[in-house]
Amino acid sequence: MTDVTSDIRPARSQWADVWDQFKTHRGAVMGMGFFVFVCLLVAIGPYLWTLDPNFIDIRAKNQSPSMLHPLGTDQLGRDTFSQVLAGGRVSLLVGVVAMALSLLLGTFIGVLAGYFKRLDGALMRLTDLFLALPLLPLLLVMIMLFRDTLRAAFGPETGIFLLIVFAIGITSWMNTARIVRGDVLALKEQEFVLAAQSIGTPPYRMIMRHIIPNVMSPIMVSATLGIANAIITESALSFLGLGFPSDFPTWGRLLFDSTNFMTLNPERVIWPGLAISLTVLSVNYMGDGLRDALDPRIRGR
Amino acid sequence: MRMKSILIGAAAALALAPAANAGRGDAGHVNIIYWQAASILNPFLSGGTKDVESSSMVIEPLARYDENGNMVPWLVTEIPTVANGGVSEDLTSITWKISPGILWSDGSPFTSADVVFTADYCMDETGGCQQLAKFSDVTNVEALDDLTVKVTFGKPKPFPYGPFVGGESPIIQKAQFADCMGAKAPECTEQNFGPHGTGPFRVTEFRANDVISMEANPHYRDPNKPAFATLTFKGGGDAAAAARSVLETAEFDYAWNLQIDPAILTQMAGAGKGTVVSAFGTGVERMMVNLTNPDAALGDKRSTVEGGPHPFLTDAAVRRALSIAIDRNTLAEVGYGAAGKATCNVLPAPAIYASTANDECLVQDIAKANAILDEAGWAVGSDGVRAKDGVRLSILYQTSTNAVRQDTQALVKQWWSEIGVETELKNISASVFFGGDQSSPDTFQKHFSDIEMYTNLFNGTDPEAYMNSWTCAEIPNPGNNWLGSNMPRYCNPAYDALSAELSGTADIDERARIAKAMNDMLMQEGAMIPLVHRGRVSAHSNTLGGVVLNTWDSELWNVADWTRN
Amino acid sequence: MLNYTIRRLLFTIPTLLFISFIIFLLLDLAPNDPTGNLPMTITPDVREKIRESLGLGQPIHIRYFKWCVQFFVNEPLNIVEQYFDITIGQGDRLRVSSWSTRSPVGDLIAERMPQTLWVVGMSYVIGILIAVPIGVYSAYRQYSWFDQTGTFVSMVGFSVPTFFTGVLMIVIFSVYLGWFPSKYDTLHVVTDWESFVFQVRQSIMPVSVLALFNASTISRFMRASMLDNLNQDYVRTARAKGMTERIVVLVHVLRNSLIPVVTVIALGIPQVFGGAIITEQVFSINGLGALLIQGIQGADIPLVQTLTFIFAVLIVFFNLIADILYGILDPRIRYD
Amino acid sequence: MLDGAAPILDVSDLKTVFTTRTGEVHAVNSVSFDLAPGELLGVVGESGSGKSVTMMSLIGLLPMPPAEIRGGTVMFEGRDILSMSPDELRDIRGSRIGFVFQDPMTSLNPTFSVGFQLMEPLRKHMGMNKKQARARAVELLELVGIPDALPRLSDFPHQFSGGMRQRVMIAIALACDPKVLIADEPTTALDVTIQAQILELVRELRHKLGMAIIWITHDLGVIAGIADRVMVMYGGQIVEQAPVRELFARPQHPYTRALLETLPSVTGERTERLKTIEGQPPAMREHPVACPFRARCVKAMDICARKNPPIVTLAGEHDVACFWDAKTGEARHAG
Repeated sequence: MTDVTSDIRPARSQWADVWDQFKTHRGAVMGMGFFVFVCLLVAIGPYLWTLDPNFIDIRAKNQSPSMLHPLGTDQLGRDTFSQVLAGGRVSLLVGVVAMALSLLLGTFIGVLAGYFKRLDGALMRLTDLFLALPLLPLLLVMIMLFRDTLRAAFGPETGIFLLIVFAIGITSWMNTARIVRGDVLALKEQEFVLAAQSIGTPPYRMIMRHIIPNVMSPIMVSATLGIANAIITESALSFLGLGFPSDFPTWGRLLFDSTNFMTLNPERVIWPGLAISLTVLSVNYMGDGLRDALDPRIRGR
Repeated sequence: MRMKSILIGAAAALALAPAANAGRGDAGHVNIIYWQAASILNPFLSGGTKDVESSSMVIEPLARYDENGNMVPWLVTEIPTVANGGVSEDLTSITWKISPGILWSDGSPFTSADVVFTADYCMDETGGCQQLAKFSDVTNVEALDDLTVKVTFGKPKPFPYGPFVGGESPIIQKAQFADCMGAKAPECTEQNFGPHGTGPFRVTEFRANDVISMEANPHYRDPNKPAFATLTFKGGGDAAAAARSVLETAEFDYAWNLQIDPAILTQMAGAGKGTVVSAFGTGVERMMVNLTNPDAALGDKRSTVEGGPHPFLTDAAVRRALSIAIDRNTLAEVGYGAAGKATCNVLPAPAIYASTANDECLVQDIAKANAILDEAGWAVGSDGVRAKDGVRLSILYQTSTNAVRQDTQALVKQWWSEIGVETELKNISASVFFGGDQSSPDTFQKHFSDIEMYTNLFNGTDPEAYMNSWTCAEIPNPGNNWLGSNMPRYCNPAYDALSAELSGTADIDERARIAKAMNDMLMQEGAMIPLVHRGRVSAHSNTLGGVVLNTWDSELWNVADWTRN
Repeated sequence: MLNYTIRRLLFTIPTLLFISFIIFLLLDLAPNDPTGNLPMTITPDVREKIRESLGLGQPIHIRYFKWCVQFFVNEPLNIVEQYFDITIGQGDRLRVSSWSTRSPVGDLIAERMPQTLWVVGMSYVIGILIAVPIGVYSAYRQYSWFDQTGTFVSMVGFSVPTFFTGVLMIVIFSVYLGWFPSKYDTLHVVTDWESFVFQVRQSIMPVSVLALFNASTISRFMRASMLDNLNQDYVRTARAKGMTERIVVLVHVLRNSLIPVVTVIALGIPQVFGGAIITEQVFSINGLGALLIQGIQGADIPLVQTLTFIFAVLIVFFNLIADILYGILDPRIRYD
Repeated sequence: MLDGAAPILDVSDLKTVFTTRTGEVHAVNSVSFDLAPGELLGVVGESGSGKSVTMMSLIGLLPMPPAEIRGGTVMFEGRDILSMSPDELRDIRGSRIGFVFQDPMTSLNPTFSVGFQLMEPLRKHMGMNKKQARARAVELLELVGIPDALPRLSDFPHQFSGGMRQRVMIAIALACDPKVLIADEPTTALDVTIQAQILELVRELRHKLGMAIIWITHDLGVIAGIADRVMVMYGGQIVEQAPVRELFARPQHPYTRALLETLPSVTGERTERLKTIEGQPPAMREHPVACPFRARCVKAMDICARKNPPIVTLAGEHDVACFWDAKTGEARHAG
């Protein structure tokens, strides 16, 4: 029997509470575990599995999994495992950075528009404007304008990376902004916000303490969708010949390249597809856990 | 009594019909898929293969090439030659005799006036005719009578079969296009989308960049052809999807240009619903070396002769090393299978023009390539890349987006890395790369790269116009709006002299000698690096009969003879 | 409400003008030469004439004004004339023509619209019809096997690109089973039951590929929103009143949960008109998506401007719809 | 019990457990009490003492899972509620037993009109048609003191003030003439003048309608004014129960005493600080085998850590669960 007094907890920071609650969510912990695992794998993996992803061994083309090539080889005899590892680095980085950028922008604009009535009209028209601009022309124009400059400044890979992340980031924040704004509008009517306002809480603290935690769940959903969206947009850009150089593997490109080999080497399509799906799934579960953890009603239970 | 015989006749017809597609329209419907959709049915306004070939079922030239590259009379009684008097002794004129009784699809007679009109239409300088090269040196086209046309050239023309021969130079109807001359040409949507023709089919509906439906031309000259009553020419998708729809699902009867991994194609053909057909023409997948400097810092002078020579590709040793480091046989096998063979010539066919002087490159020799570079003073640096006087052998290598081309790029990159050459790969959507938009930096004419790769070919069997592509005058530059076909920016007075000699020579053996010399000069001076002699690969369903793949003319040249098995 | 709607409606006019100006500018300043796509054999001076006839030599505000007149006055009148077969005014107004095919842009769009609306629109409707119940039930039974399966399927659904799912379906249903055609016949006209069946058969695969994607997205939002509301006090009140679970969930919770989801759905509708570039390519549907990408790649500026502007009009319109629905669903948000 | 009448509600040995990700929480531990017709029972205790959970367990309002009723019986009008089917239970909820919640701001559905929410139970339980329900709804709003009731039916909750919303909640709870009204801290969220109005309303309605009321609060001052009998809860169990005068006059349990000491004294010095009870309520991770209050109890003894004190009935219908005897100031002989 535990001593009841031991349950008398000292006051703790909010984030420690959130973490405690997060830990209790099995799916979230597993998702986080998997995500960390994938990140570590693609970060460290290439040092352990040292086969060059672009090394061509034409005699070993279209092979099924074996000891030498655990996930088989592609039509030029490149090792699929090292390609998946190398591709993961790019895809994850693109996914996470572009998602973070679009979330930051979307939340920022959504909160501002919802909270400050004066800014609402202008910001929402801005959002409309971005929504109305079709993504592809914008991307094409941007890429055509800046590709050479960036390539000269940062080299072909980093230059394109910056461009893609930026392009995806600034063309995908609008939905988040709309949803967040809607939520903030509704929240503003609620008493706790009115109460906080009445005691003179400054807007910055108001937003950080009261608004943001309460719009966390749509943001979490957007985050999950955002990662998948970024990974897929990257592959669509490659598909149009505007992405990374063709010898630069990404998960989206690996999946695209292997699609035509679906009936010839069915196992080849599985790996990149699985990698994308499981990563998105793990981010989703993390999002679920975080949302639950941030919800004070559930936390109290 | 009469009634009875009619009934018997009908019954007999019914009994016979399935056995032989004897009459026009008996075989029902045929589906053709070109994964690049047709955007217009007027080859004078678009040079795209898809547009030329789709229109070839409707409008026809006076003479065509058959599957062996021989010229055959099509709307005329015979091929004019010096021997039969059709070509004048001084080679400055050619006279075509139109077969009598040919009707347009609207029922009006086909006459020499239509032929003359076609020449005027294309030669109108404000019209922007895409096939103007076919009419080069033509000074006059006149109708001698209703069925006789005389074409006069400004100088002796040993090969007078440019105008009105082959799918790219068909005859359009004067009555229909009379108001579409010159600047108005592009605005005649109705005419350009539905030309009247003498071919086996006529257009019933045209949807730009999507689909064309056609029906048998009721006025076609052979009353029993075409066997198909209706036809759908569908566009869109990609090569693999097109192959699948013929070979695996049999939804379509004919699919064009299946440049996909040969392993996939073989597997699809294994389904037993269709047949892959291929034949070699003049197509060569080649690398165009940039002999001028593509450095972005040069601004307007980028990739022009004024911008100065290329920092290292002007070194013959480098170009030779790059060439022999490539294993062309592997490229052919991986990318093209049976439809490709290694070549060291830009002019590999017809056989009389094929040179053997450059066969050194057929065998890959990395060691030798390294030795050549060592000798030329390109030393391997600490990063594994060769350099001389601060110039690194770092190549930007661009091509269009296509799985086979990207595989080729990857292979070449690896081989070049073995001789200390760094390669950056770039691929550009085909519609941009070949699109000709003057302000786009990514067109193949601009060549803002060190090496670019694509296939080029010529229709027909005469290489004169083709070999003229690499004369000094053909270099694209801002002054000529980047028009021109000399992508390597190769300029050699000796080559220009040979070109002039070729156009003045009539004897076929002598022409072959000159053409070979031109080919060898281009190869030995390294203006381009040929890789694979590519055949055309198409597929037809097993129920479609009469397909004869023709690489010298439109693939659909004999669509009138197609039948249902 | 009516007042608000009218005010919003009036407000869309400057918005649309502004957006149209931005689109005009963006494409105008893009590094594409409108005459670049003309045949190469056209001589430079002819080319210059063409540029002039396109008004490219004039100052930007004049070109914009001309473009507006063309777009807001001439083209609608042309369409009305064509549709009703009547002549208004002089009747020979210039039409906005595509530079690459030289046919009126309006005709091209009209040609492409049916297949896009049918396939992409249908997939959207089906996506919503699937997503809402799944989202509701997943949230109601959070962490049940149904919820877990739904989560997994929807994650896979939007993390696997349509170029893969499309080809996969073709391989299974066209190649192996031979049930459905792999290419979409845009010429097909529904006249009787049999042709309708064919239309359904040829749409099943593209529609389900896109519907899977749409349903995945919307069901995530639906589920999240339901979860937020299921914990609210008013739900307990409804239960305390003795309401059945059915009414509690489907009346009380659903209505509140739909508020944010309606925004997501309404904002997604214009995308339907944008077509689905990849899916259209996989099944050779050649709808608006294919048209747009062709226009972009071929530097066909009138085509791209028109499509983009139609897109902008739709966005603004559905934004308005979303806001009005918001007001209907959520009485707390008042517009005064 | 008043007048010895048969109780309308008889709860015995109720146990409710929550299963959370961190383990079980024993929220209600063997709670037994009864309620006579027309009686007003006050239930007092700190937040987390199990008051609300006990009442919600009675009528199946707890989400299950995570909640689970581990045992006990709840006899209402002669039938055991806990063994009823969900449908039968729903028929009782909202018609025979009404419920008013703490926070009127969030307890009404923001997207439906007040009229709709008020008419819902009428139509379901009383089988009224729209017209009848509407008429009754107007009556009810007037009953709870909302003026100009008819047009207000189509108003939405956000158009009402807090006090008015609570009146609406009460109207909803009373809609079907319940026998028992459970009010869970109905005045806590309201300011003092409104509180007084609501209290007055309830008192008045109770006499008018003659129903029994369970009034949950942490405010002993409120209880003193309206309750017939008071039940003090701590750590998921009842620690003391007595008629209101008896309890205030002779509090037996140290916890009750501490609670009473926290009340501001009317006669006391103004400068005197209000007393508080040191420490925090227990987390109730396990079924209590010791006195849950011992850690904060000024009279704690050795036995308190070994044994959970049983309920002892003293004179004057006064129940208490403690080993310490308030009369003698010594340990009671534990049985």
